[in-house]
Amino acid sequence: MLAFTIRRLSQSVVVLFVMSIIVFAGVYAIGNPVDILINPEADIAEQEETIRRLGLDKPIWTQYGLFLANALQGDLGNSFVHNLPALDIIFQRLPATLELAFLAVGLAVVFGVPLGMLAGLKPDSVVGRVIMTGSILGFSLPTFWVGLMLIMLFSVNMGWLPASGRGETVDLFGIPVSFLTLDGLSHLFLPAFNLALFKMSLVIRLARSGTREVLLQDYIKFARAKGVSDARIIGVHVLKNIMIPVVTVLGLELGSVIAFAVVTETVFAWPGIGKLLIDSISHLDRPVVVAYLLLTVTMFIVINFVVDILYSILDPRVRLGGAN
Amino acid sequence: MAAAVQDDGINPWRTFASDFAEKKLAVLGLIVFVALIAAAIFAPWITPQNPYDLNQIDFLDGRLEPGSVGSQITYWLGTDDQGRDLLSGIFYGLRTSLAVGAASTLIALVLGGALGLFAAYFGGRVDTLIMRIADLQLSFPAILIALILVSALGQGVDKVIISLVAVQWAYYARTIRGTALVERRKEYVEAATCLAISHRRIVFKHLMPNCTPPLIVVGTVQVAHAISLEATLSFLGIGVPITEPSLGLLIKNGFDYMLSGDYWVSFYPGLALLITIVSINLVGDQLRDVLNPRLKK
Amino acid sequence: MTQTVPTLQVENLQTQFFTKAGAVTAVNDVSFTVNRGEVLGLVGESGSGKSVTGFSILGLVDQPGRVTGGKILFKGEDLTQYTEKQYKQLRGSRISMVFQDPMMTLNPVLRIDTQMVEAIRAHENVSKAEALQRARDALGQVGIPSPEERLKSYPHQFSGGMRQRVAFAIALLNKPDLIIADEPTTALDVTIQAQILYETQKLCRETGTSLVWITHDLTVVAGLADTVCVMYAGKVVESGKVDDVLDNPKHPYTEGLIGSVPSRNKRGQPLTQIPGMTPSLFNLPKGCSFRERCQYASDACQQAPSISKCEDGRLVRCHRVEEALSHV
Amino acid sequence: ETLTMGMASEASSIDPHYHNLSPNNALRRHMFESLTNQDETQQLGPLLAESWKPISETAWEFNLRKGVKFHDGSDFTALDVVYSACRVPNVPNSPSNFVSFTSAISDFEIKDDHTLIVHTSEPTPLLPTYFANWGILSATANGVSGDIKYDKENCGLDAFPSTVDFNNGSASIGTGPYKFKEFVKGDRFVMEANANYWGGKPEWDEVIQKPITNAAARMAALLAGDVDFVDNPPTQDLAELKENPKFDVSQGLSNRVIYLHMDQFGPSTFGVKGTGKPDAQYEGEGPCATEACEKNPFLDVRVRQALSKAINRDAIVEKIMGGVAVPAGELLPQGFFGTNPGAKHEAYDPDGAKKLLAEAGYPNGFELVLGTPNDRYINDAKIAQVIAQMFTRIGVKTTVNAMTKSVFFKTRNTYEFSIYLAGWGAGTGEMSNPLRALVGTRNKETGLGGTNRGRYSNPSLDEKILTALATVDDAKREEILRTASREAMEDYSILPLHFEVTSWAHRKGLSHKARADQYTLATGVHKAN
Amino acid sequence: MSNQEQNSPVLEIRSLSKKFVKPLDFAGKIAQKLGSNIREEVVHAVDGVSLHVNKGEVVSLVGESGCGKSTLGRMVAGIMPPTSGEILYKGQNIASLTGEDAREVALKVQMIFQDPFASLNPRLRVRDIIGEAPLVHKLTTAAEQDDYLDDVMLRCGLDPSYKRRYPHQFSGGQRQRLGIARALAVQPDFIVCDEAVAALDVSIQAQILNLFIKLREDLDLTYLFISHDLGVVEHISDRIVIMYLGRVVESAPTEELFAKPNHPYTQALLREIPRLDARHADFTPIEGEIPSPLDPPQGCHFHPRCPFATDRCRQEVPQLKSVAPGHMSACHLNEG
Ligand SMILES: Nc1ncnc2c1ncn2[C@@H]1O[C@H](COP(=O)(O)OP(=O)(O)OP(=O)(O)O)[C@@H](O)[C@H]1O
Ligand SMILES: Nc1ncnc2c1ncn2[C@@H]1O[C@H](COP(=O)(O)OP(=O)(O)OP(=O)(O)O)[C@@H](O)[C@H]1O
Ligand SMILES: [Mg+2]
Ligand SMILES: [Mg+2]
Repeated sequence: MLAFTIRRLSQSVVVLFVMSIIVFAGVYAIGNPVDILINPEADIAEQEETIRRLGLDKPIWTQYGLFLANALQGDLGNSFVHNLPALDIIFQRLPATLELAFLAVGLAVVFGVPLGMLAGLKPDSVVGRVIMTGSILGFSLPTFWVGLMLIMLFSVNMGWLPASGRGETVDLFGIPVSFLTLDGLSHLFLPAFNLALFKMSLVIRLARSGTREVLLQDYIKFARAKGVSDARIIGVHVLKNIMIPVVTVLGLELGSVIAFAVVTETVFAWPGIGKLLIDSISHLDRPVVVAYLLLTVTMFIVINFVVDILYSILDPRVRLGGAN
Repeated sequence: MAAAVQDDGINPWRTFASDFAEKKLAVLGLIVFVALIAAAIFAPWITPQNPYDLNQIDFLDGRLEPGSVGSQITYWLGTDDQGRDLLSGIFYGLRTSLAVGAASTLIALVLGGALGLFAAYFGGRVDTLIMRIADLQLSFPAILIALILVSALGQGVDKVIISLVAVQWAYYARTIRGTALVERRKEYVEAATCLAISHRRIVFKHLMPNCTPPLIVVGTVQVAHAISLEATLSFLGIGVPITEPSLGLLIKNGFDYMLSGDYWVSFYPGLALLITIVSINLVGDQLRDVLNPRLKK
Repeated sequence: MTQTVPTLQVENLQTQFFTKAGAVTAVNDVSFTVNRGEVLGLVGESGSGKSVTGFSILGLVDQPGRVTGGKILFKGEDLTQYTEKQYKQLRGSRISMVFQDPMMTLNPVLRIDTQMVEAIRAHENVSKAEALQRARDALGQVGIPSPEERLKSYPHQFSGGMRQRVAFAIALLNKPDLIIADEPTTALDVTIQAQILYETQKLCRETGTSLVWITHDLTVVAGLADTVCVMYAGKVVESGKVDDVLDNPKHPYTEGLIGSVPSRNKRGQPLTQIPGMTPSLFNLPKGCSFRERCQYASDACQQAPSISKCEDGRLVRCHRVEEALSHV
Repeated sequence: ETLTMGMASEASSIDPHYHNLSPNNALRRHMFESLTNQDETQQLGPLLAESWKPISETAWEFNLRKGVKFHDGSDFTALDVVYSACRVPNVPNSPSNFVSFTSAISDFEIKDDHTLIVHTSEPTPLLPTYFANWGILSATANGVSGDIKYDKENCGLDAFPSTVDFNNGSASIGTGPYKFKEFVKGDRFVMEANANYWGGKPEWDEVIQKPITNAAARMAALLAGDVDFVDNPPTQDLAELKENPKFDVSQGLSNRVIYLHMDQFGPSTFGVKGTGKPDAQYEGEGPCATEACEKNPFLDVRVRQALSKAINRDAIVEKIMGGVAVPAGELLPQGFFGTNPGAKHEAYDPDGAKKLLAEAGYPNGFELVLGTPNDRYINDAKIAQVIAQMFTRIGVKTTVNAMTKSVFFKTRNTYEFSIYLAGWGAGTGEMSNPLRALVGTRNKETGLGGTNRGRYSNPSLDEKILTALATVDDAKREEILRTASREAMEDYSILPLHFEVTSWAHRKGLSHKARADQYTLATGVHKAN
Repeated sequence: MSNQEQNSPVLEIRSLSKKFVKPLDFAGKIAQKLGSNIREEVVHAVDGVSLHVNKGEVVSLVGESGCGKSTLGRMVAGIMPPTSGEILYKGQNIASLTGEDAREVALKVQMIFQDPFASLNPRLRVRDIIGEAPLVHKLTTAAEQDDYLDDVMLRCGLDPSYKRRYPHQFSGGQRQRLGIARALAVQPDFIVCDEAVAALDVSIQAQILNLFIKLREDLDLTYLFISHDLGVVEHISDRIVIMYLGRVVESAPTEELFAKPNHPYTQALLREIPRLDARHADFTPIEGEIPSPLDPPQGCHFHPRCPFATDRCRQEVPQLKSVAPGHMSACHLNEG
C-alpha cells in the first residue's frame, strides 16, 4: 500500500510536470492573447504596452519558469481575461460540472446496470436485442448531436424543459447546487441525460458481457447446485462480479465525463468548467487553460487512485502494491 | 474437442464469415458500411455536383428545400446556405469523415500496434517507457487532448488526423501489448524458440497474427469513434476547414438553420453521420462477439 | 438382503442438446442404481456424457439442453416430474454436487462464510450464528485446520486442494443423501488427491451418504468405488461391481480402456491401444457406436446392441455378450 | 418586475476600467455613468455633465449635474471625476485599458464641486466623446476625500480598488440606474433598480443577464421562454421571428463595417499563385520575408478595383445576411460624422472586373487564399465563401481559409494573409476613427494604422487624417474627413462590404430601441405600454 | 536396455538453478526504506539440480505441481536461460556455443508440450507448423518440402493429406501428434516431453505413449520425460528423478525406485498413487500442503510434511547421496 502510494505520487508529479510543459507550449503555439483581448482601436504603442504589462514579451521559457515557480506556491496565475486567479475562476465553476458529471454517471449506473444485466440474462430475447440495439445507438450518437436533438425536441417543440443555463441553485455546505430545487432539476436533466447516454451504453455493454461471462462460470452453476435462489444468484453472485469492471471503467470514465462536459456544456450553455475551457481557449486565456488542465489531471489522478483502492475492495484478489 | 474430420477446403475465414453472418443486423451494418465506403470513394463520379468547385455552385441557390429544381440539377436533399447540393455535399462530407476516421485509425493502429508489440516482446525498460507514455495519454480523455492539439496545430484535415492519431495510438499499444503478453507465454511461441526460429520471425509471423483479432475489433470501433470525435471537434469549430466539410461540419453549419425551419441543412448530414457510425459499430460489435473465444461454446 | 429403496435409480435417462446444428443426444439410455452408503464410479472419456448425466440428475442441464426421456428416481421419487421449485428445495440439501475445477467453483468475490451460510439458509430458516456454526463444523469435517479464521477468507487465499475441500464442506452442509462429484480431483496433485479421497471415503463410511464419483481415471474408481459404470458416446456400455468389471471386462471398450492404463506388468511394452478416436456425437456411426474402433466388430454391430444382464448382475451393451448369453 | 436577457457574450469583469470591450462597456453603462453620453445613434449628449464647452484650444469646461448620488448615498462631485481618471491607468493586468480616452488629459482644475476644467496637452476635439467612454467611480466610497493632484501615474494615491472588488460587488458603486446584485461568472449577472436614481426610478426591479454564447441555444432559450430578450439572434431566424406573433425584433444599423483588406506592402505576397515572379526583393516582416512568394497583384489599383467590382454586395446582404445589413460604400454608414452624403457602394460588374484584370496583366486571373475568422462577425465565414464564389467567377480562383478568431488574429497580425475579411466598429462614431486605424500608415509615433494589417500607405491621406484629428472646429474637421474618406475609397485602399444591422429579439410586450454601437442595454428595453 | 553407449551422457546438467525475481521498483525501494514490509519476490524454481541422461535412455522427472519440472525442461530445451549452472550436450557447454554450432545443438534438443491447444499456432497451417523450421534451417528445400513432410507426418501417424488444415480442425490426440511431428522435423536426438500426455484421454494417451516408444526405437531418441503421473512414468522410463520444490530428492532406476523407495516423499508418493489393482483402498494421505515456492521452508523442503523429520531436517539442506549403485537420495535419515 505504501509502495503503491509512493508509486502513484511520483508518477503524478511526473505527469503534472509533463502536462504543464505540453499545455504551456501548446497554448503558446496557438497565438498571442493580446491579439484578441486588446481593443482593436488601440494603437501600436498601446498594443506593445499591453504585451509588456502581461509579461508576454518575455521568452517562453522565462514565462514557464515564472509560472512554475508560482505554481509550486499554489498560484497558477491570473486569468488574462478576467484578472482573477485562474484557480478561483475554475473552482467557482467546478461544482456545476461535478454536479452534472456525477448525475450523469449516476444515471448511467442506475439504468445501465439493470438493463445490461437483463440483456445479459436473456441475450436472445426481444428485450435483450432491443436493449443492445439501443446501446449501439447510444454508443454511436455523437454527444453534441444528441444534445441538439434533445433541445429541439424537449425544449423547442414540446417546451417541457429549459434549453440552457443552470436554473435556480441553493447552497449545500456553501456550494451552489441545482438538484435540490425543481427549477434547477429541470435545467439539470437534459444535459445530464445527454452526458449520461454514452456512458449508459458503455455500462450496458459492460454489464451485459460481464453477465454473460459470469453466467458461464462454474461458480454460478455451483451456486445453483447449492439451491441458492435465482434472485440471490443474480443480485449477489453476478452483480458483485460485474460491478468490478463497471466500477473500474466508470471510475476512469468519470474523467472523460468531465471532459465531455465540454461538449454538453457548450450545447446547453451550462456554466461549468467545460464551457470555461472552450471560452478560454478561444480567448487564449492561457492561465485558465493551463490551470484547468492541471486541475483535471490532478482530478484524474485522484480518481484513478480512488478507483484502484475501490477495485481492491471490490475484488479481493487484487492486492495493491505489487508492481503493475 | 469436437469433430476433427471436416472438409479439407474449410478455412478459418469461411467459419468466420458464417459466424459473422449469424446476426442479420450486423450483416446489414456491413452492407451499409460497404455501400458508404463506395459512395465516399466514388463521390466525384456519382454526385450530381462537385460542391468544392466554386464554378458549379451558386449561392443564389442557397437553402432550397429538398426536391427543388435548381438552375442545372434537382436538389433532392435541398441545398445549404452556399447553394451546394446537399446530397453531393453529404457524399463529399462522408469522404472527408471516412478518410479522417480511416486514416487516423490506420496510422494509429500501425504505430500503436508496433509499439505495443515491441513493448510486450522485449519487456523491461522499453516496455516501461512505452507503457508509461501510453498511460499518460490514456489518463487523459481523448476529447481534451484532441481539443488542445487541434487548437495548437491549427485547422486542417491533416492536423485533425494527427491529433486523432495522437489520441488513439495508446489504445492499440495497450490492446496489442495485453494480447501479446498472453500470446507470448503460449507454448507455440516456446516451440518456435526451441526450433531456433529468429526473433523477428517469431514476432511477425507467429505473434502478430495472433494479436490482431482484438486489434481489429478495437480498430473497427475506433473508426466510428474517430469519426464521431472529428465531428465533435468540427462542431466545436476547430475541426476540418470549411472548404472541405466533413459530416460534422455540415451539421454545425446547418444547425443555425434548424430552428428557422430549414431543417434539412443539418438533419440529413446528421442522419448520414448516424448511419455511418451505427453501421460501423454494428460490424464492430459482431466482430467482437465472433472473435471472442470465451463466448464460444 | 432387506429390500430398501435405493438412494438413486436412474432409468433409461436421455438428455439432448438442441443446438443449431441439430439435436445432440449427450446422454442416451443411461441406467444405474446407487444404494445408501454406496460409491458409484462413473467413468468414460472426455465427451462421453458423464457430466451431463450428473447435471441431469440435479436438473442443471445448460441451455439448450434438457432431459428428454427416462426416469430419475431419488428415494423413489421421480425427479423428472419435479417442478423448478421442488428442484430448488432438493439441490444442495438432499443432493449436492462438487465440480471439477476447484479454482472456479467458488465465487472469487464472496467470502467463504457468505458462500457457506447462503447454502444453509437457502433451505432452512436458521439464524446466521447457527449457520456459521454449522459451516465451521463442516470445514472441520473435511480436515481444514482453524476453520474459524478460514471462514473469513476469500477463495483466492486457499490452495486448490483446500478449495476443493471447501466445496466438499459446502456439499455436506445440509447432510445430503447423495453427493455427485464431477472429477473433483482431476486438477489436483497426487498427494492432495489422496487427501481428498481419504476424506471422502471417511465421510461416506461414517454418514452413509451415497456418492456418484465421476472420473476418467480408472485407477481412482478402482480404489474408491463399489460399483462402476462405463460410458461411451453417451451410453453406458458396461456396469457392475468394481472387481468384476475391472478384473474381467466384458465390453471391448472396457477391455481396451483397462489395457490402455499403463501399469507395472507391461513396462516398456506397447500398451493395448484402442485405435481411432472418440467419435463426435454429431456423427456417431450407425449401430454400435464403438463399432469402428472395435477389434471384434461384426456385421451384427450394424445394429445397435441392447443391454444384456450377465449372471453376476453385470449389465453389458454388446452383441458378443448378447450372443454368448443367448447360447447358454 | 424582472427582465431576463440572453446575451451572446459575457463581460469579462464588472470593473468599469478593466477591459475596453463591448460587453464590458455595455454592462458598465448600467452601473457607472460617464460625464457625457452617446445615444442610440452615437450622438453625443449630457449625462453626469450637463454641458461643456472648449475654453481654449487645449482646455474644456464641464458643468456637472447636481444632486446626483452614488449607490452608497454619497454625493457626486468633480473630485470623483478626477479620482476616476486617476484610476484608469492603474488597473493591474488589464488586457486593454481605457488610457487612450484619458491620455490626452494633462491636468484637472476643480473650480467648484460641480465645475471642472480639463486641460489637454494638444488640441483634442474628441475629448467630450472620449468622456463618454469611461465610467465614474466614487472617490469617497473608496476612502479618498482630500484633494487629488492629477498626474498620469497614480496621482499620489497608493491603492485603488481591485478588479476582484468589483466582481464581488464591494466596489461596484456608481451613479447608474442599476445596482450590482450578484455575479456568477458564466451563468448570470443580476442587477437591481437604483431607487434613488437621479433620472427617476428605473423600469425594471431586477435585470438578469445570462450569457448564452451559442446562437442556436440562445434562440432556443427565447423560444422556450427562458429569457425575455436576446441579442444577436441568428440572422436566418429573423424572418421567422418577425412573423411569430409571440415575438418581436428590433434592428438598427450599426457602426460596424465588414471589409476586405489586401496586402499592399511588398512586391510579393503570401498565398497568391499564378502571378509570376515578383518585381523586387521583399523587405519586411511576414512569411514572404523567408519564402519565395509570387508577385503581389494588389499593388495595382486595377486589381483592387476589379475585385471590388466582382463582389455582388446586394446579393450578399440579401441572401447571406437575410436583408439585415446595408451595402457599404464608405467605412461608416450614411449620416455619421465625416461621411460623404450620397456615397454609393461599388456596383456589381463582373465583366468590368474581368476587363480590369486583363488590363492589369492577369487575363487568366490568379489564385488567392481569402482569410476569415469563423466566429467573430455575423456570418463571417459564410460571406467569405460567397465572395470566393464571386472571385472565382471572374477568374480569380479563391480558397477560403476560415479559422477561429484567436488563430485568425494571430495569423493576420503576422501578415500571413494576402487578403482577409474583418470588421470594424467605430467607437467614436466619426470617420477619423476607421480611417486612422485601417488605412493610415502604420506608425508608432503618429498612432496611425493600428489595425492596418494590409499595410496600405498613402502619405497624403495620412496627412489629412492627422490634420482632422487636431482640428477642434467641427465643420472644418468634417470637411477634411470627407475628402480623406473619398480619397481612401477611390484608391481602393480597402474594400468595404456592408454595415451590419444589429438585431435584438424579445417577447411581445416589450419594446427596444436598437443601438448603432451594438450595445445591449437593459435601459433600452421598455414595457410596451 | 543396456548398451555400451549408456555411459556417455548425451545431456548433463550441473547444479542448474533458475530464479524468477520480481524486483522492487523505485517506489517499492523507497517504501521498503520507510519500513514497509514489502520485498523482492523470488521464486527459486530450480535449485541446484544436477542430473545426466545417457544416450537412448528415458529419464523421467516426477514431482508435484510447481516443483520446477517444466522450468528445468525449458532450460534444457534452450527456451529459457538458466540463472546459474551448466547444461552440457554431448560434453559441450551449451552456453559457450555461438552461431552455427549453437543452432545445431538447439535443434538437436527439442521439446513436446503439454497443452495440445496452446502449443500449436492457431493461425498457421499444418505444413507451416511442421515445415517452417526445416525450411528455415535448410534441412529441406521448398521443392522437397512436401515429401519431407509426408515422411514426418506418416511416422507420427498423421495422414499427409491434412497438410493444408489448421490446428483447430484436429482432435487432441492428433494435435499432440502434430507437436511431435514438428519436433521430429528438425531431426533431434534428444526430446523433452513436458507432460506430453497429461491432457489426453486414457485411450489416446496410450496411443501417444506407444508412439513415443516406437519413435525411440526407430530414431534412436533420448527422452527427458516430465510427468506427475507415476503410472505413466513407471511404464515408460528407465530411470526416475523425483523433484520436490525445485530440488532433486531422489533418483534411481525405475525398478529400484518402485521396489525400494528411499526418500520419505517418494515413499508417500508411491503409497498414494491409485492403482488399478488396489481395490477399496484405505487412503492415508501425507498431511499438509505443498509449501509456496515463494516462501520455501528452511532445511529440507519436505520436513514440514515428513513424519520422520528431525531438528537437523529443519535446518540443514540434505545433499543428494548415493544409497545404492545408481540410486541417489537426499535425506538426512540415511545417515543414521
Ligand atoms: N451446453 C451444451 N451444448 C451443446 N452440447 C453440449 C453442451 N454441454 C455438453 N454438450 C455435449 O454433451 C456431450 C457430453 O458432455 P459431458 O460434459 O457430459 O462430457 P464428460 O464426459 O463430462 O467429458 P469431460 O471428461 O470432458 O468432462 C459432449 O460431447 C458435448 O458435446
Ligand atoms: N516465467 C515465470 N516467472 C515467474 N515465476 C515462474 C515462471 N515460470 C515458472 N515460475 C514459477 O516457478 C515454479 C516452478 O514452475 P514450473 O512450471 O517449472 O513447475 P512444474 O513443476 O512444471 O509445475 P506443473 O506441474 O504445474 O506444470 C512455480 O512456482 C512457478 O510459479
Ligand atoms: Mg465433464
Ligand atoms: Mg509444468
